[in-house]
Amino acid sequence: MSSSPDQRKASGTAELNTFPKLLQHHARVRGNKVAMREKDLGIWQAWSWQQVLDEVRALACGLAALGFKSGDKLAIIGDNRPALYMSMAAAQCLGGIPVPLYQDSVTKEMAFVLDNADVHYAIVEDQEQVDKLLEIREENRSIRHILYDDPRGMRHYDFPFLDSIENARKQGREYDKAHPGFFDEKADSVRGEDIAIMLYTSGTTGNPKGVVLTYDNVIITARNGIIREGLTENEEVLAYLPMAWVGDNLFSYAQSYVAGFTVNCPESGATILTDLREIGPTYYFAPPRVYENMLTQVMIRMEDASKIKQRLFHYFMALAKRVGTRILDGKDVSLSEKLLYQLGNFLVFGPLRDVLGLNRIRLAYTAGEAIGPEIFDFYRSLGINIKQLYGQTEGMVFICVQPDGEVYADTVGTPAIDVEVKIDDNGEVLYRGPGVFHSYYKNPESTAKTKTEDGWVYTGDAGFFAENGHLKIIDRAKDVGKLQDGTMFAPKYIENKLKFFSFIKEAVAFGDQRENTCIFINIDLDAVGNWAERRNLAYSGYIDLASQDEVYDLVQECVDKVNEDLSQDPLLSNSQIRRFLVLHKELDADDGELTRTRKVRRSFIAERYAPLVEALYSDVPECHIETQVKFEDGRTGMLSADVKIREARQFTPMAKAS
Amino acid sequence: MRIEKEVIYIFLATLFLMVAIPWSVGQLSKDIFFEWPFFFEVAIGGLLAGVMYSLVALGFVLIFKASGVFNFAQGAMVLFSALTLVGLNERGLPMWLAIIVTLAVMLLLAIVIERVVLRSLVNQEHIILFMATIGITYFLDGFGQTLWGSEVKILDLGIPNSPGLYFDGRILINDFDLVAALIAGILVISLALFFQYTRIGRALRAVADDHQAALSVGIPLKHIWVIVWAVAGIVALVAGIMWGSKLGVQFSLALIALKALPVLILGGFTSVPGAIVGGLIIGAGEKLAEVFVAPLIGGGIEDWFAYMLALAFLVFRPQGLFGEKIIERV
Amino acid sequence: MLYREAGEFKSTYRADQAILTIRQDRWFMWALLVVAFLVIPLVSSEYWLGTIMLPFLILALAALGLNVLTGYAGQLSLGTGGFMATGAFAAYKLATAFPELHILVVILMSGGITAGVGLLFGIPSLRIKGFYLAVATLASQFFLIWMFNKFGWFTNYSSSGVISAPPMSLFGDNFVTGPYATPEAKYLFTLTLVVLFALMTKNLVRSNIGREWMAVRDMDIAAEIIGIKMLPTKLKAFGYSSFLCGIAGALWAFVYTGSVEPLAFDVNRSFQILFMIIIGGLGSIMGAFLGAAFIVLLPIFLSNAPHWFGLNIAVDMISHIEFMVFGALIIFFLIVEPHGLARLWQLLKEKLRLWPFPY
Amino acid sequence: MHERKLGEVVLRVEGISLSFGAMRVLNNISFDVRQGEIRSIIGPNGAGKSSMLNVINGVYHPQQGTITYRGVTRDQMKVHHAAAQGIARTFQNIALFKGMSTLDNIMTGRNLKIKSNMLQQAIYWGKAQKEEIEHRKKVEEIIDFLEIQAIRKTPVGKLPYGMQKRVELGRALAAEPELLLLDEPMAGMNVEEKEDMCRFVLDINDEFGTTIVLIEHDMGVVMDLSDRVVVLDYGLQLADGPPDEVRANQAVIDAYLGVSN
Repeated sequence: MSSSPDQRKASGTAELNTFPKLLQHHARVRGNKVAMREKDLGIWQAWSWQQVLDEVRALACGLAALGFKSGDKLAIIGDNRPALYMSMAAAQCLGGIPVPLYQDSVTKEMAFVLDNADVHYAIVEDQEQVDKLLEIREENRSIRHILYDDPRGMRHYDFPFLDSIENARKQGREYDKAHPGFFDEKADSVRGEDIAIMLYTSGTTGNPKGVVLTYDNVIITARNGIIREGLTENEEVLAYLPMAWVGDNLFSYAQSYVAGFTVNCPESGATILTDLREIGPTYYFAPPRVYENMLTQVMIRMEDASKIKQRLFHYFMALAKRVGTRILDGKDVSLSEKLLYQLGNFLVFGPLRDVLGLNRIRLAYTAGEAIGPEIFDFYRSLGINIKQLYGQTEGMVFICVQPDGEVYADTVGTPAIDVEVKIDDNGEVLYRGPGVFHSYYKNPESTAKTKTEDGWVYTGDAGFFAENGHLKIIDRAKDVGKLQDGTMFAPKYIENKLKFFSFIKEAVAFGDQRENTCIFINIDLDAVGNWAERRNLAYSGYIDLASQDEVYDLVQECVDKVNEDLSQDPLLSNSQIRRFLVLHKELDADDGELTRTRKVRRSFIAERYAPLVEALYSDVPECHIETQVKFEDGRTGMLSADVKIREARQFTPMAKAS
Repeated sequence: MRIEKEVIYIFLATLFLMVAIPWSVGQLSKDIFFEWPFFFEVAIGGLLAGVMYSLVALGFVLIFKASGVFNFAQGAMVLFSALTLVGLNERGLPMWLAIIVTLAVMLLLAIVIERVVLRSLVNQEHIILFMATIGITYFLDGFGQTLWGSEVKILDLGIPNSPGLYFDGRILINDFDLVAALIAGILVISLALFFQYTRIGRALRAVADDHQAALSVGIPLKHIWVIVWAVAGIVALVAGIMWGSKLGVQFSLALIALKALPVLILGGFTSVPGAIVGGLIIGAGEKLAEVFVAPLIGGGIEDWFAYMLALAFLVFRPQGLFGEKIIERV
Repeated sequence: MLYREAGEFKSTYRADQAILTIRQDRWFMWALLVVAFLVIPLVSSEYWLGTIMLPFLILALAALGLNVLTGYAGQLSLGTGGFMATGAFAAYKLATAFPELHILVVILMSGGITAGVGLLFGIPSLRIKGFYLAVATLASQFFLIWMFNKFGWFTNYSSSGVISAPPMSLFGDNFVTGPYATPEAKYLFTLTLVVLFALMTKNLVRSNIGREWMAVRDMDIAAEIIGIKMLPTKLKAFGYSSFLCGIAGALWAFVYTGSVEPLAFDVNRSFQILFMIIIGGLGSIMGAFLGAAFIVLLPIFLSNAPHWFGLNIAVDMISHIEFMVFGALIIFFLIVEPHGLARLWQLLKEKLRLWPFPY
Repeated sequence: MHERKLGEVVLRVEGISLSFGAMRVLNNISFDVRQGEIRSIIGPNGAGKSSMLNVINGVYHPQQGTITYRGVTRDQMKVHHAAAQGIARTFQNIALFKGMSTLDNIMTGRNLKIKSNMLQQAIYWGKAQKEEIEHRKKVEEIIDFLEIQAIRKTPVGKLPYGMQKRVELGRALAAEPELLLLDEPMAGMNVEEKEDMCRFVLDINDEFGTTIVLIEHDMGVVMDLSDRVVVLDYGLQLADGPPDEVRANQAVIDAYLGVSN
C-alpha cells in the first residue's frame, strides 16, 4: 500500500492508541457532539462525548471502589445499551478487560465463558440476566459483583454483591473526589499492546474460545477501515447486533471511538425497523439474512400494491437492474438512461430507500455468509452502496473488503489495508496483519494451531483469488472434498448458489469421492405454492407439490443456471450437477436433518436417504422411499413416496487455457 | 303499558301550569284578555293543531324505532309528497289517482333510500346516519322543487275551511282543523294498532331492540327498512295533504318537520304514545303561550316556544316523557 | 413519494409533540402561508378576495368552532347560525355604543359575549345527549334569531332590522370595515385572525382539554371514571366553540358584508356550517378549511357550470339543483368517507409516506 | 412469592345491596381491602362482580350499605370522588377512547394532574407545554413498563384485543392510583398474554405498592395472584379469605360444581 495523506495523518495521531485516550480526546475536541443515542421513553436520549466521559469516569471509579483492578475481567451481558458500551470503556480505563457475552445464551453456555475467562465482575442489562448469573453463582462463586442497568423487578433482590449501575456511579463520583487523579493516571497508563477485549467465538464444535485482542489490534484495524472508506465523525450507526459479536464491537464501539461518530441504540427488539428508519444510518452493517428478509418484505408488500404501482415498480426496477449498479460504480451510462434513472430515483428508488430507512447510507457492509447475487444487486441498483467484506474475530473483522467501484456479488474483495492474504496448497486462506489476535485465552494449543510463528492465521476457509485479484471464498476448508477425478468439490458453495433462488429452500450436495455432483432439493412451499396458485396448479400439500412435473421444470431451470455458472469457473466446472431430485419431505431439525441453526447435516441425510442417493448415482428415473417422520405432536409415522429424478443440463467449461 | 309515577306527576304539573299561567297573566296584566270560554277555545285549537304535530312526529318515531335512524328528512318527505300530489293533480290526474300515484312514489322513495343510503351506511354510527338524512332532506327539497316548481300551490280537498261555533256558540273552532285532527287521529290510532297487533308490526318493534331477534321473526332487515320508510312516507303524505290544504303547498311545509322535533324530545324518540301526548302538549302549550304570554314579550314566539317547552321537560326527563331510560353499562 | 423521513428522529419531547413533525409537512405549511399572505393578495382580483376568499375564511372559522364542539367533543349542534348572529349583534352594539373601542377589542369581546351565550345553552348538555341535544341546540338557534328580530334595541331601532358596521381601522387609516376598507386589507385582517385562531384551536386539541373532549366524545362514562368532569369539559367546548362562531359572525357582519340582518344567520346557515365539517372531516382542523372551501366554491361552480356548457338555467332552478347536489354530495361523502376530505387528505399523505408500498 | 404483610384497611364495604328495578344484583355484601394487597372477587357469570366494582367507584349507587374509603364513610361513592381520591379501574369490555392513539389514551389518564388552564393550553407556551412534556415523560415510563413502545402512536382501534387491554391498564396507571380495580384483565387472552398480564399486575403491586382489587374468571390465576379472595354467587357472598381457605370452602365448591353442571 502506498502511503496516502490519510495514513500519514493516522500515524500522526498514533498516541491515541487506546480507548481511554480516544475517549478523553473526543471529550476535549468535540465534547458537545453527540456520541451515543438511545431510544428510550419515546425519544432519542443523547450523550455527548463529554457526558460519556463523565459517566465512564464515574462508573470506572465505582468499579475501582468495588475492588476492580487492572487485568480484571468484566462480563457485559445485555442488549445494545449505552450503559453497557460505557461499561466496556470503564473497564478499559482501569486496565481491565471487558468480556461481552451473548445475551440470549442459556445459563450453561454463560457459565462456561464466565468460568473460562476468570470473570469476577459483571455488568448486565436487567433482571433476566441477573437471574441467570444468580443461578450460575450457586455453583460458581467466583463472580464477586454484579451491576445491573434496569432496576425493574429488582426491588426484592437483596444481595450484598448486587447493585445498580446508577449506585455504582454515585459511589464512583465520591471515590473520584476522594482519590483525585486516580482515574486519569489509570486511564493514561493503558498501553497499545495491552489487552483491550476478549470476544468468545461460538465455535461450531466444542466450547467457545476466548479471542484475546489488544488495543493495537482493535484500534489500528478500526482506523484502517475508516481511512479506506473515508468515514468521518458525522456518521450515524445503529447498534443492533449482539455486543458479544466482533462486528458490533468494531462498528459500534471501536470505529466510533476512533472516528468520533454517533452510535444509536434501538428501543427494543420489536422496534428495530422503526428505529432504523428514524435514525437513517449513514454507515450500516447487516448479515445477509437481514437484507434478504428486507427484500422479501419489499416484494410481499409490493404484491398488494395497485397494478399501476406494480408496473411502475417493476419497470424502474428493471431499469435499475440494467444501469443502477453501473451508475453506482461510476461506469458509463447513456444520458437518456441516466435521466430515466433519476426519474426512477424520484418515483421509486428514493421512496423505497426512505421507507426502508436506508436513504442516508453512504456505506453498508455485509459479511458472515454468502449473499445472494439477486439480493446484493437489488440494493446496489437502488443506489445503496452495499459491499461485502470478509473477516474473522481472530483478525478483528477486516481481512478483505470490496473496493469502491469493484463490487461483485461473488467475491469478498481485496485485502484490507496492511493485511496480507495467501492461499496454501490445500486451498485454505491465510492472512497476516495488524488485527491478528494475541491468543486464545488460556488455550496455547489452539493458538498454535491457528496462528503460525510469523503471524499467519489459518481461516479454516477454502478460497482462491479470481483473475481480478479479488478473493473468492468457497466453503469451510474441512467441508471441501474432491471428486473422483481429483477436482475440487465445494458442497456448500453449490448449495448456496441453489438457495439463492427463492423457489429453493434447502439443497444438499453429494459428490465427495464420487464421480460427479448430485443434489437433493427442498422447494420453498410459500414461494412455489404462490407460483403454483398463479398458474392454477392444484396441489394438496408439500409432497404433492414437490412431485409435480411443472415444479421439476421450475427447479431444473434453477439447477441449469447454477451449472452454467459453475462452468464459468475453471476450478469448479467439473462439479456441475449431474442429476437432482426434489425431496418428498421438508428437511426438519426435529428429525435431525438440520441443526438448530438450520444448517444441513449432510452425512446424516446421506445415511437416512441412502436409497435415494444410490438412485441418484444410478440411472433409474424414479425411486421409492419410506421415511419415518416425527409429527408436531410428537407422534411418529411413516411417509412413503416415489421420488422422480432428473438429469441436469451440462455446460462446456470456459476455456481452461487462460 | 306501565306508566311511571314521575311521568304522571310531570303531566299533571304541565296541565296545571297550562291553566295557571294564562289565568294569572290575565289577572296581572291589563293587556291580556282572559276568559274561560276563550281559554278553552285557544286550548282546543292548540290541541287540534297538536294532532297534526303528532302526525309528523309519528313518522320520526316509526323510523327511529325500527332502524335507530333519526330521520331529519321527515319534513322534506311531507313537502315532497304534497308537491308530487299537487303537481300530478295540476297536470290533470284526478285527485284519487294522484293520491295513489303519490303513494307509489313514496314507496319507490323508500326503496331507493334503503338501497342507496341505508344499506351503504348500515354499520355506521347513528350520528352519521342522522347526517345522511339531512342530506336526504336537501336532496328531496331540491328535487321536489326542481320537478314541480317552487311557487305556492293550492291544494283543495273540499274540506270546509270555515269557523264553526260550538258549546252554545261560546267556543269558536275551525271545522278544517276538526276534520284534519279526526283524520290524523284515525291514522295515529290505526298505526298504533298496526304496531301492536300485526306480525310485521311486531317485527318492526323487535328490530329496534335487537336486529338478531328481528331476523328470527323471518323478515329480512332490508324489507323492514323499506316498510318503515314507506309507512313514514304515507304518514308524510297525509300530513302533507292536511298542512298543504291549510297553508298551501310550498317550501315552508318542510319546516313543519322542525316543529315535530320538540314533540319528539318531549314525548321520547321511541314512543308512539309519546308522539301523541307530546304533540298535544306542544300544540296546546304553544297556542296558549302565543295568545296569553307572547304579547307581553313582543309576539312571534311560535318559532322557538315549542323548543323551549321541550327543553324544560328534558331537564326533568332527559329521555323524554315516554322514552326508554338509558342505563349506562360498563 | 415526496417524503424523505429517514434520519428525522426526535431527541426531545418538544420536537416529538410539535404540530407538524415531518420536515416536508413544515415546508408545505410555510409555503401555504406564504401563498396565503403574499401571493393571493398580489394576484387575486377584487372579486376573488371580496366574494370568495373572505366568506371562505370566515365560514372556515365558524366551521372550526363547530368542529370543536361536534367533531372533537362529540356534541352535535344545530345552533351555529344563532351564535354567529350573537357575535354579529354583539359587535354592532359594542361598536356603536363605544365608538372608541378598537376593532380587535370589539371582535374579541363579541366572541366573549357569544361564548357566554353558548355556555348558557350548553348547560342542558349535562343531562341530555345525542339527538336530544341536537334538537335543544335548534331551540337556541330559533330563540336567538327571534330575539334579534324582535327587539329593536339590538339593531339600535333600525326600521329595516339591518345593522351596518361603522368604518373602523386597524391603525391610522388602514380601514378594515366600512366603505374605505380595501379588499386586501379586509382579507389580510381576516386571514391573520383565522390563522391565529386555527393555531390556537390546534393547540387546544393537542393539549389536555382536547384529549378530555375526545374522551367525552369517544366514551363519556369511561371519561368520567378516569376523573374528567362532564359539565366543565362540555361547557368549555360550548364556550370555545361559540367564541369562534361569535367572532366569525362579527367578521361576517363587519368585514365581509358590512351590513346584515338576522336572517343571514338562520337555520340554513347552521346546516351550511354543519355540512362543512361533515364534508371537511369531523374532528380535524384541516377539515374545517377543506369543508369551507368546498361549500363556498361548489355553488359558484354550479351557477357557472351551465354557462360553460352553453346552457341557460333559471336562477331559482339553479338554487334547487344546488340543494339536490348538496344533499347528494352529503350522502356520497358519508358513504364513501364518513370522515370527510381531511381523512382523504390524510390517506393521501399516508400513501405518499409509504410509497411505493400500499401499507 | 415472598411473604407479605397486609397493611391497614383502605376500603371497607358493608352490607351493600344493589338492585335494578326488581332485580337484586348484590345482596348484603361486606368485605375489606387492605393496603398493598391483591384482593380478588370471583364468582360465576352474573354473580355481581362487575356490579361490585361499579359500586366501589361510584358508577352504581347501592340502595343499602356503606362504603368506607380512607376513613370516610359514605352511603355511596360518586364517580368523580373515586377518581379524585386515587381509585382507577379497567373494564371488562374495553372502554378505550377509540379515536385516539395509545399515547393520548394514557395521557388522558393523567387529566386530573394537569393544572394549566385553557388559555395557557391554547397558547401552548410556558406552563402548558412544560406540563405536556412532564406528563409525557411519566406516560412514557408507563409505556416502557407495559412494554408497548411499538404501538405508542397507533390509534387504539387498530390494536389487537390483548394490546388494547394493556393500553387500558396503562390509562388506569397514568392516574398513579392508590387503589386499582381490574375487571377481568385477562379475559379473552391467550396463555402468553395472560402470563404477561399476571406479571404486570404483580409488578404494579410490587413496584408502585398499588392496592389491587381484581375480578377474574381464571381460578388458577386468581389463586396465584391474590392475597385474599371474596366469592360471590348470584349477588350473595359465599366466602372470604386467603386462597387456600376459599378453595377448601364447601359452599364455594358447591357453587363451582353447580356451574360446571
